[in-house]
Amino acid sequence: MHLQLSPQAELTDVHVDVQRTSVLRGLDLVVAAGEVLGLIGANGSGKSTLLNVLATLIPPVAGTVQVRGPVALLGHAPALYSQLTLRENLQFVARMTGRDDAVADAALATVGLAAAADRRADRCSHGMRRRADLARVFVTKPSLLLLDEVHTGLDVTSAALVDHVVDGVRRRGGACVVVSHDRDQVARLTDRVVELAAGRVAPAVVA
Amino acid sequence: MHLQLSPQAELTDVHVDVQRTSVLRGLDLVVAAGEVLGLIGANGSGKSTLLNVLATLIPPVAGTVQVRGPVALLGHAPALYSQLTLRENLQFVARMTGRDDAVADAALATVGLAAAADRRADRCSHGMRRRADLARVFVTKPSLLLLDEVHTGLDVTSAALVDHVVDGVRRRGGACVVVSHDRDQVARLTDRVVELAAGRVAPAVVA
Amino acid sequence: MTLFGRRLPIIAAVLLAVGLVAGLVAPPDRIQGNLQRLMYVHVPAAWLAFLGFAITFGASLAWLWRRKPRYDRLAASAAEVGVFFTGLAIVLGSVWGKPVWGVWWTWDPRLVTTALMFFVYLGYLALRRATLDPLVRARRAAVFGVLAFVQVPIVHMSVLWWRSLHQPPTVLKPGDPTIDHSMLAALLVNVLAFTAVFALFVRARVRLAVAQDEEDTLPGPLAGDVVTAPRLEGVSRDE
Amino acid sequence: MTAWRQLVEIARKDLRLEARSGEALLVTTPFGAVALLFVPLAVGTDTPLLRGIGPGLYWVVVLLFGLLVTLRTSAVDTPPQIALLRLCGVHSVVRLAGRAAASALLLLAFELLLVPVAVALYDPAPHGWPWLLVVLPLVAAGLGLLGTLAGALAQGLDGRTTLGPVLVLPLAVPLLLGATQAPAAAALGHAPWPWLLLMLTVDLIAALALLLGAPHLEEVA
Amino acid sequence: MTAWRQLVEIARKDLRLEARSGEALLVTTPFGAVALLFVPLAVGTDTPLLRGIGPGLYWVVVLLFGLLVTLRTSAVDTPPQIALLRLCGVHSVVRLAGRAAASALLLLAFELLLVPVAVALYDPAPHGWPWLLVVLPLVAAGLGLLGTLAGALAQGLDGRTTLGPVLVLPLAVPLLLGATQAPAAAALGHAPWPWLLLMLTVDLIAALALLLGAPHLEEVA
Ligand code: HEM
Ligand SMILES: Nc1ncnc2c1ncn2[C@@H]1O[C@H](COP(=O)(O)OP(=O)(O)OP(=O)(O)O)[C@@H](O)[C@H]1O
Ligand SMILES: Nc1ncnc2c1ncn2[C@@H]1O[C@H](COP(=O)(O)OP(=O)(O)OP(=O)(O)O)[C@@H](O)[C@H]1O
Ligand SMILES: [Mg+2]
Ligand SMILES: [Mg+2]
Repeated sequence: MHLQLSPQAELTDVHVDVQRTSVLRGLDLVVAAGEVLGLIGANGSGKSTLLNVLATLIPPVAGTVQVRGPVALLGHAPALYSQLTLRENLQFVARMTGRDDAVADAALATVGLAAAADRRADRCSHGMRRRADLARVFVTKPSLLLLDEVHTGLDVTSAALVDHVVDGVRRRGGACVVVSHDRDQVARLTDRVVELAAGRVAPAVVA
Repeated sequence: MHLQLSPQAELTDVHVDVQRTSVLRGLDLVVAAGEVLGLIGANGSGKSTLLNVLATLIPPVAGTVQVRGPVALLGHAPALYSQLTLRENLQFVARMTGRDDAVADAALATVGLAAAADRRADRCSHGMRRRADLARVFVTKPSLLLLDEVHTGLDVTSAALVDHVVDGVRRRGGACVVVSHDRDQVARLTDRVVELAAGRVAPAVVA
Repeated sequence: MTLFGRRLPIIAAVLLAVGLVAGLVAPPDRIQGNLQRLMYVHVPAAWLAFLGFAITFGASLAWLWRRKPRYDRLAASAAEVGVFFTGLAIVLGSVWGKPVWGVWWTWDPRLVTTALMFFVYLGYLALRRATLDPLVRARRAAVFGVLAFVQVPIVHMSVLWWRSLHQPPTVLKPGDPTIDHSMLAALLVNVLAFTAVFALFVRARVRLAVAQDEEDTLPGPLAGDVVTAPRLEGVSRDE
Repeated sequence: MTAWRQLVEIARKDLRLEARSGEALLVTTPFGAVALLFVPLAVGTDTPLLRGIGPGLYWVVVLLFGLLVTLRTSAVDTPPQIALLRLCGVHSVVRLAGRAAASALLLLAFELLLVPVAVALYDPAPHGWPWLLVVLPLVAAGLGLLGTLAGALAQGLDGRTTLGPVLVLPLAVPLLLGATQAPAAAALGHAPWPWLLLMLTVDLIAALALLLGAPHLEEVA
Repeated sequence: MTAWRQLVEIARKDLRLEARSGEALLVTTPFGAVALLFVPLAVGTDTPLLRGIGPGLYWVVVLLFGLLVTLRTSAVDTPPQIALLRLCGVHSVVRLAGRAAASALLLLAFELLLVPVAVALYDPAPHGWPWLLVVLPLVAAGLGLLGTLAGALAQGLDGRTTLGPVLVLPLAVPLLLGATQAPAAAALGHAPWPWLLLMLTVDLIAALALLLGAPHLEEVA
């Protein structure tokens, strides 16, 4: 584990509005390099919004956001083109980031979808799409990885993928933020857990 | 618990193709009245397809399907009109089944969304939409309830809702089929667990 | 099963040869001269297009009633061949129209309705092409195949409903055909010949469809077999 | 009786979705108006010519853009929504009839909004206009039904909004003919009954097709 | 250099999506052809009249339906897809430029497919047609850019396919004028350069708008 001094992400007094309603309100958060941070909170408390802020996809209305990339975000809905095959989807990502097509095939093999590579994304089951989305991480090798309920839809064998992915990022000296409602999962996977409530984060009491 | 002799659903030698590929092949399954059946299986093994067959939404290419209704299916994606408010969505369901508008409000209160009732569905978080979808069951009171990874996105407090819903159906003498990748969850919630593999079901070895 | 079989192609070829001779031997038209011989292909083509769509109509109804895949195949094949003959009738009509009417195309009701019929059945084929699931495709195509058929009587009656340039029915009408009898004979021979060609095409197309369906219904691998457990060894160890 | 109530609720829901998105009236209508504006720009601003082609162009625009109204995105049920309706005991005929009713109402509004635009831009001869009171609803009903059918046929396919129109537009030709010819005939002093009858026939055929076809067109993937 | 490769890949992906769905060429093109067929039915089938208005109608159809081509559903990125591209380091200008390139190619094919239809149906005077070789690409490029801009403006709004055109249609008016007037001027023996220049200006303005506007048009909800 390469510990670095500068944090991977740092939010200071961040206020975020979504469609004119306030979601985050004076939030402070530091994600250290090499850290795996768990993020929990009730439905609608703003976890997904916070991940989007960390990915600099949603600008705050006030406060500062500093993030070191490259960043990858796995959200509630997979970012797949439904009419492209899984292979085409991953090759597209590979080419966008200047990588070789072979990387895409390797990533699909890793998530156990080598044989499904030529199936269109909209012909895949829910879990297969989630896996294909996860395969992106093996292509882009981010140093800040944001996982939004990433275990959703993964079957028993593929749940281990998440550990693997998180491990990889940690070994590269990057950081992860893991959102989940499964407290055991979070406790097992992460170094530190914070809870989001009332638009801010606070260290969580993990059962 | 009212035990009845005739089963809630009975599939005999069912073959199902989706877009010309074979998904179920010679599947036999009996869901007894009053039973809560767990259904597990790898990604892409056909669990969601099987639930659609049980809901008589997908016709088999061979075999017979007999189901006693009313049936409710909670699938991977919530069946909400994104431009209607949560209340309007549930009132719509209530009116379609000849019920009173008050039932809809009561259902929203039950899932803890009374305060968000006037929010449009596309302005809700992922978990809020899942909860609103679950609220339908309190309106339509089905006697065969098909739950596809229903815990997805529910936070810690609302996960108990699922137990509540399942209990309700059981008490009415109906049956539930619960699909999940969380074996502990399934074992806890259900009377019997079957595993779907190679297009058929077999009693599962639950850890 | 071969695509074309043996006897039908021979019959069709012989009939076509006879039709060609009959078309050349029949007297030229008093006004249009030899140009008029285009009729021996134009008219059969138009009628066979009608026949194709009528078969599609009947087969679609049969499918809705009996739900046997063979009706769906027949409907699709007949529609495809019908579109081909519609195209042929339009092209030959245009070629004929240029010297006779002075233009390739006019806004004659029969011409317009024929073009619309062409589009409707192109739409039918596009609908089939866009729908993958065989059952869904058969259903939608059957419903549309029944609905689309209203175009055919419209095309046929268009000359009567709107008085126009195009030839009114001279053969397919009650009473004695208003056409020279040797011309009529030549026309009938050609109709017969092209009907044989039509049957040949439809049969070939149906056989192709059968072969395709058989290939599809071979018990292939299960959809779920493509998903395996993740392969974690050796993957990001190299970093 | 229940089916009737379901139908009304479905239509009301569709109208409410339209009120939220404004897709048909706030967006497609201006688009149609712009189309009417474009033609004089392209073919020249010769007034008698425009006066002659004005009513015809009005109806072409109503037909083409009217089908886009019936195929507006807020009038598409996703597979989970169709499944929900099915499991709530809503028959497919009821579902599609409710949609057709809502679309017909929207189309009538669409037509009425475009009338002043066409009048202002083309200044057509005003003869026979009272017949519009019959013609407009007949076209709206026919297009609403045909468009709903098109939507059901192309449901869930790529290119839904364009495949749908291609399928049913040719079938709408008698509506176009009736709509342009009925007032024209009236202006010449003929009774336009045959044209109205033609349009009514189209409406009835479309209704029948919906009634008989709907059960076959419903599926959930 | 990388940006260039990204642009090419994005355009190629869009063309591949089109090849899968056939939305633009297999479906919108027949829709346009049907529109061309409809007008004479409605405005009357007087041949000299049609010959006169033929080229104008061709361009109106190209403009209106061409915008449907640029706004085809396969050319919409969902919020997760936009997020993905952003996080892969694809600048919004590159994303939209790739889309515009793909759309322009499709539009050129669309225009070329409709030319024979218009010629067959309206039999226009053939003077000045060589200028089409310049006019067609200019219109395709302009519309591709404007349509992409419209799509980006309306991104995420309901009624995407219809709101977009309304926003950019006014900007397309000079294209329409240039396209109709350039061959007409050439037919009269004038050099059509001013019209071509006008169209080129529109193209450049649209390109500039895309270049400067793109960073502001991208947001992920
Ligand atoms: C593009 C142009 C044309 C098209 C689309 C067209 C289409 C058709 C169609 C659909 C029919 C079958 C009608 C029925 O039996 O109900 C037909 C029949 C016929 N056409 Fe044409 N036609 C065209 C041009 C012409 C021309 C230029 C002539 C000759 C001057 C012609 C002469 C005839 C004749 C003689 C028949 C047989 C009518 C009968 O006996 O019922 N057609 N055409
Ligand atoms: N629309 C479709 N077109 C073609 N094939 C499909 C389609 N939907 C699903 N399939 C295939 O059918 C199989 C079964 O899918 P299904 O969604 O039932 O799986 P599942 O058991 O629910 O998986 P998961 O755990 O990932 O949700 C999969 O292999 C999938 O690829
Ligand atoms: N598009 C939107 N428009 C308006 N409000 C929104 C939108 N998306 C989310 N919100 C609101 O913002 C708040 C935070 O949403 P967010 O999705 O971040 O919650 P979350 O913590 O991820 O919840 P969940 O556990 O349900 O996924 C919610 O109250 C939600 O209602
Ligand atoms: Mg969330
Ligand atoms: Mg599933």
